Amino acid sequence: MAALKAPLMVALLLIVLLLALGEYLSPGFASAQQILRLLIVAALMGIVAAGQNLVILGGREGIDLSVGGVVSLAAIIAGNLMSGQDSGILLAVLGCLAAGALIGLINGIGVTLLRIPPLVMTLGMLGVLQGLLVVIRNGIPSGRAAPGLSGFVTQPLFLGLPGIIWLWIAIGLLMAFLLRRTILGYRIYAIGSNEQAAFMAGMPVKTTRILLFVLSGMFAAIAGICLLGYTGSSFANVGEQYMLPSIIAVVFGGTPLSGGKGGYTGTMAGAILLTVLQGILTTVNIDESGRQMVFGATLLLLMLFYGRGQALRT
Amino acid sequence: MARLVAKAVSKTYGATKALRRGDLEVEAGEVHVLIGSNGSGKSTLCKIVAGSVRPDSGELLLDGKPVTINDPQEAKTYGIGIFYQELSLAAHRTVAENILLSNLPGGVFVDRKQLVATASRYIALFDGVTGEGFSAGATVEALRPDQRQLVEIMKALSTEAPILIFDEPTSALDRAQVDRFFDILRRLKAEGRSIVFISHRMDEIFALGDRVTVIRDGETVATKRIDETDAAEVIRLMVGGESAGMETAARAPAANKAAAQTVLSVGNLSGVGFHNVSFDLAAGEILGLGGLHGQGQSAVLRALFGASPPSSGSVSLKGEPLDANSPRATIKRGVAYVSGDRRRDGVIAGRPILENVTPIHALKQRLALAAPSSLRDRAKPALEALRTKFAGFGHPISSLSGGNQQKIVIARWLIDRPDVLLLDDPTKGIDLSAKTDLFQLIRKLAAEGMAIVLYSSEDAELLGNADRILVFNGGGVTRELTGADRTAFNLYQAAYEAA
Amino acid sequence: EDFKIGLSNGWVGSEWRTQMIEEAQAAAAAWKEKGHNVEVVVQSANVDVPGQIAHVRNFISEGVDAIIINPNSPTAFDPVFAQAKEAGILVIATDAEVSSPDAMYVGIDQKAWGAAGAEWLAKTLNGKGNVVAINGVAGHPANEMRVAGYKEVFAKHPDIKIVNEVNANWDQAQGQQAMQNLLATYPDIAGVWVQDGMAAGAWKSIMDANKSDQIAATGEIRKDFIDLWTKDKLNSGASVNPPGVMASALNVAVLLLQDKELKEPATAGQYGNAMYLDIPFIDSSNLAEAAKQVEGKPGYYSYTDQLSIEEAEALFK
Amino acid sequence: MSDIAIAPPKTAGHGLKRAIERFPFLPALLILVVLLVLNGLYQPRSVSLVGITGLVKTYLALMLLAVAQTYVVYAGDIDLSAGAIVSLVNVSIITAMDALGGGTSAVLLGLGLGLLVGLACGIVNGIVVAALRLQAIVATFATSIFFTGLALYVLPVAGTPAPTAFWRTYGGRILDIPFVMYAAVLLAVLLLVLARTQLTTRLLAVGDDQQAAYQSGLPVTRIRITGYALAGLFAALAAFCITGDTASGDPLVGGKMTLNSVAAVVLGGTALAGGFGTVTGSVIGALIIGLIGSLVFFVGTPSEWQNLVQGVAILVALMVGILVSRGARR
Ligand SMILES: Nc1ncnc2c1ncn2[C@@H]1O[C@H](COP(=O)(O)OP(=O)(O)OP(=O)(O)O)[C@@H](O)[C@H]1O
Ligand SMILES: Nc1ncnc2c1ncn2[C@@H]1O[C@H](COP(=O)(O)OP(=O)(O)OP(=O)(O)O)[C@@H](O)[C@H]1O
Ligand SMILES: [Mg+2]
Ligand SMILES: [Mg+2]
Repeated sequence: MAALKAPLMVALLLIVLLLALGEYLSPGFASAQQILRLLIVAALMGIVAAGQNLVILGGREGIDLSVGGVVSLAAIIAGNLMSGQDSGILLAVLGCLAAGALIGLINGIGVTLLRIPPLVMTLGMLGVLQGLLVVIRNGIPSGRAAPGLSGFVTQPLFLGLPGIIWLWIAIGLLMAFLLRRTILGYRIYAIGSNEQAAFMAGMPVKTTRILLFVLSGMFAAIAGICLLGYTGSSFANVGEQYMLPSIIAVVFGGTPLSGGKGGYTGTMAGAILLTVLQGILTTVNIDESGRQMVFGATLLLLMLFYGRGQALRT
Repeated sequence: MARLVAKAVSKTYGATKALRRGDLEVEAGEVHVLIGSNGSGKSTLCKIVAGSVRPDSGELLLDGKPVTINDPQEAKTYGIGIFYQELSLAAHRTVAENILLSNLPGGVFVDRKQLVATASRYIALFDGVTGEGFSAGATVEALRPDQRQLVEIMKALSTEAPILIFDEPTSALDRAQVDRFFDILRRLKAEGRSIVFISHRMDEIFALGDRVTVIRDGETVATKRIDETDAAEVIRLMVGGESAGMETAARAPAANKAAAQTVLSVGNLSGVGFHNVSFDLAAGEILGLGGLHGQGQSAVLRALFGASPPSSGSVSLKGEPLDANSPRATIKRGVAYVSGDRRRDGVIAGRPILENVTPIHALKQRLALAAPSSLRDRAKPALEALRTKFAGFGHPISSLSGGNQQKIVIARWLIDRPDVLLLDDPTKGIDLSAKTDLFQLIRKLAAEGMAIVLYSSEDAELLGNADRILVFNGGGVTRELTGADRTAFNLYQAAYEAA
Repeated sequence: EDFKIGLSNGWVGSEWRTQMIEEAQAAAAAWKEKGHNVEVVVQSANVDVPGQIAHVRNFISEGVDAIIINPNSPTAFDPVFAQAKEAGILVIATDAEVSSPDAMYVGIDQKAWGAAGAEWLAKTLNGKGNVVAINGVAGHPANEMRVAGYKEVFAKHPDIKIVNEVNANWDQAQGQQAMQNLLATYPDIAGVWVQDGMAAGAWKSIMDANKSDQIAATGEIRKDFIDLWTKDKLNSGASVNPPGVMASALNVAVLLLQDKELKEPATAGQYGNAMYLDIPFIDSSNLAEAAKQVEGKPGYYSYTDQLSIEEAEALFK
Repeated sequence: MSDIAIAPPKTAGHGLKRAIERFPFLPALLILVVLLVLNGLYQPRSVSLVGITGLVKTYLALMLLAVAQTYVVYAGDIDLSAGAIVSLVNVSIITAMDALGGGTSAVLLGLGLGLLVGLACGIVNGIVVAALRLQAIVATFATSIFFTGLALYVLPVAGTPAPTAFWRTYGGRILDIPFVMYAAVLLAVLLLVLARTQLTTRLLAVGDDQQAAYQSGLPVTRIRITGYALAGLFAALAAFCITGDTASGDPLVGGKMTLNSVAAVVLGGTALAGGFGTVTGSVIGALIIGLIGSLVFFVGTPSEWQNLVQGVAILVALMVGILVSRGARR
């Protein structure tokens, strides 16, 4: 267990175990087709978790509770901007990214310049976004996913994998590159690990942190667009289910909530792990009360493998 | 029979042997000094005795009886009180609450009256030297570092334990505070208490101790009676075979370079903690900032660096005005700053050495991509110049010893040469050999034309290295010592003059 | 006569609720022609039960004549409704029944709603086959009544086997994910009983799995889905819980405020205070008609129905 | 290291600073007063005795839950399962009272059981977070799922009325004074008493610096578990109030209260990082959340804008509270 890459290995191992368990409990659960479908769902959560991951890495109790609201908002904006037409996709993507970036910017400014704790700022922002959704839904015509977008999310694109999987892989590579091979990546870890030292080394701490929130908003927006492609039509509050699970995915990926260490590769595994777990629970025929108890207890059990706090006595 | 005995105590953190074989014997009624280089394991040994670190092996005996101490609470019941080097205070609580934290008077409820009354007894011990704003009801957050250290001292004293451990209790105190503290310790000794005392200051050790135990590389190497040994022997024991080069720190400075061109010019600079500071600094000059601890020296350096921008006054660098509103801005102009508080200001803990050594280079060269191999090549010469010992660039900086961590932090400034180097007590908490390496390098850099401002809390470092010393008192410069005036006596006298 | 009526809605997570409020507001405006100024004041926000109790207390402070509420809980409002009644306020719940003897319920019978979908499914499957159910929020009263409705129906068909029941919290995406997981592990599903927006999600998964010709599943009533249903000729049937229920309740309320008396007092339902409205049903036979009603509306617009003023008047003496 | 020996400058606002240092909830109190005045301006009846009683009756549960959250936040932790505990206690006592016949003794036994359930949940949280050292945010989210499952198991669907004696008492009057007013006064006394305990000081010390507290000889793990246990007890009290006000069981009743309890704590001037704050502030924070909701309605906000206005108002209140108290403390 001493392997330094432990969280990633643990997550991968657990995924395999869970798939085997799923196949045992409900034959067919681990079929190639089903795994692919689970991956699509995991990709949606994983993309949200990418932004969440960055914000958490940046330290100072970084967390973004507004991602769920941004996902919903983006799905609605995208639906309206493309209204079922492939020709509208580009505009929709740009519009959503802009909206996500703007929300992230406001979060970032609140957190850095006004120094509101991230949990509070983004929780407040979530409330605002939920209100905004109601206003927007109230006067704007329907939004449907363009066929191109739906196809991108659900239909095989290349080597039998749908576009969203490739997009997720690309995001994974991009994140790995960002975090390991760019000065910005070094900087993210530095402010997450020791903000004061980063400041004294001339790093633009505030700008960087604002950028992290902006990126989180943008990743959530991308997830929102993809979610529209997945469901076909937008509806209120689609993103709600991503708020806390995206954080759990990050934790299961080996990034502690205190920031400064970890990475995105683990988070991808964490997102898959969580999705598989939810999938198994769906297919097992027990009462909802039982499902929730098992889910809660399993989450706790899995957390024992990850990022436990330091013992008081060393 | 010795009151406290630690026998062959050991402790390993991951791959680090923090303590290999710690032995310690403390009698009743003695001040027992524990000395050793940084990282030799002194604090670890103390924490094991105090229950906050779990030993891997070894034995503890109290009055001859073997005991197992499972946590600090238990240590207290065994009569062990401790001053922690890194303090153990709750910032938002009051001084009184902190002093008596684990032993609040009253039952279910806190007896406030009793609390203040009891705490005041310990505060009264330092009557007259606690400084402004220090009271039973003050929150620790609002106190200065030396005042916090006093609270931690009072907290240790309040245990009234027969065995008291003080792990570097004087590092932030001024002389008056130290004198008072030593009086108290002598009184406690006379009462028959056992006192373990740690300090890196040789003079304190010989002023106070009865016996000294030297610890090297996690191993106890000797215990001597103070009156039967001397500083040279202690240092020899501390460093083992390689005692050569220790004297270099005290070597006379290079010739005065006043004639050289002015690099940094500071006029009437004021800010939080200092006022109306003016000086000119020439290329190749080492300007010392002296005086009692906490008289504005650090504040000036941080202001010049842009970490806490000055409120008024002028600064010019090589003839151009310097707008010191952020480190980022001043770094780009060629200013460098090394803080002695590496854990707070320097080390990016948990990250690889490469990431720790390259940020300034990346900033100055406006790098966007991090190409590890080329970064490594850039960093190597700077690390070698400091004789940094490290296994590889990919290892986390926390895998290094404190002195080597500080070298990494310093090296980051040297990859691209700065014009002005601000040193803010850079050797705080690092051991003699690392100090020697560092001052050799500083003098070399000066010789090559770098302008250097050095603040040190150790007078010897100033006297041995600075071409000129500005003595600070109450936030302003009260004396300037040049040439033959740079004597310990003058420095001492100037520091104690009224502001 | 002029009346002030408070509308309380405790959840804004779906367009159905928005439409419900809008239709009620329109219904109030329609009373003008009849010579009554009906002013509506609305509180519509995501609140928990205490928050919605605050809605009612605010209405009492505001001095309304009647309160129409889509309640977040069936039982939690008993004390506060008693308080409202004390203040002389008429309380009508809609969409979800309440246990309070001081209120009446005007809306559909959720159990019958659930049963209707199940009846259709059983008929379509010729009384046999494996069925899965995708339900709303576990523990939510409307959900539990609907569940009771389908269970009762399926129990009458011994060859229909409910192989799994899951909860997807009335969330379209979760419905889609649940269906996807179920399809993977139960290859022989013949029928799906699913409610509201989750039906669109479930159907999306069924279609993605190319199983739309093998599976019959209940549907929903938003235009988006009705369009899809029409276009892909889905084997579906949908019970209608029209967003117009609140408008219906409002019309009943205005008549009651005029001191008119119901021909048949509201005594239906488990709490004996309900007046049930008809439950329209959409299947292939009347799909085109439904499609026509929602033509030109936004995609989230629900097929609707309400008691007109005249229809409501007919219920009174 | 900050070698600054200069005394803090004495400014005109010095008195205010000291006041806010001692009573960090002052900014929140100010916001509360402004909200009350505005509510009164737009709807005078909302600040009548009946109106205020209604406000207290409705939000006493949230106040108690905010208090519960505060004790956990004191120690630098957080409890995202607070609302789920409320639900679980609510259905437990309703089921128990119903099973025991609904008489006075059934009510009392039910309440006793409720306290035990709350306590047990709190201890579970404490063990999971403090003893097993899982990260509080995610661990208590996981326990909240577990507790909700348990609540659904105890009472699968909302219903089952509370004994009349119970809710009539809660909603009624004694000597012509509403019962909730007694409850509010009792709460105030309880909080005052608790503020003077060793436990409060210890929780705050742990929140300030856990390692330091441990090294000082405090039983940190036990203190944190006690904090969670206390939170569990207060969550149970919150559940009693909800049960009194709703007279029935509902396995989902508390779910949405969790985030509101966190918001109330922050509104009240308590630092989420731990070590600093007051329970009084949290109580005020809970009332602020309630009053914002009412005010949005009383000023006549169109229904579709109500959520947005409310969201913005709460965000602004959070910001103002934090900025004012920080501005004053430096
Ligand atoms: N936080 C830490 N975590 C893990 N290992 C550590 C940590 N700090 C130090 N070490 C290990 O302890 C060893 C000794 O470090 P220490 O600072 O005590 O050395 P030192 O003897 O004082 O050397 P120096 O001359 O650099 O001061 C290091 O080599 C390092 O491997
Ligand atoms: N918690 C820890 N984790 C890892 N390594 C540690 C830890 N604490 C101490 N060490 C390492 O153990 C060694 C001994 O440290 P210790 O603090 O006992 O030294 P010290 O003699 O007190 O040094 P100093 O004079 O700098 O205070 C050092 O190498 C240190 O880095
Ligand atoms: Mg030490
Ligand atoms: Mg060291």
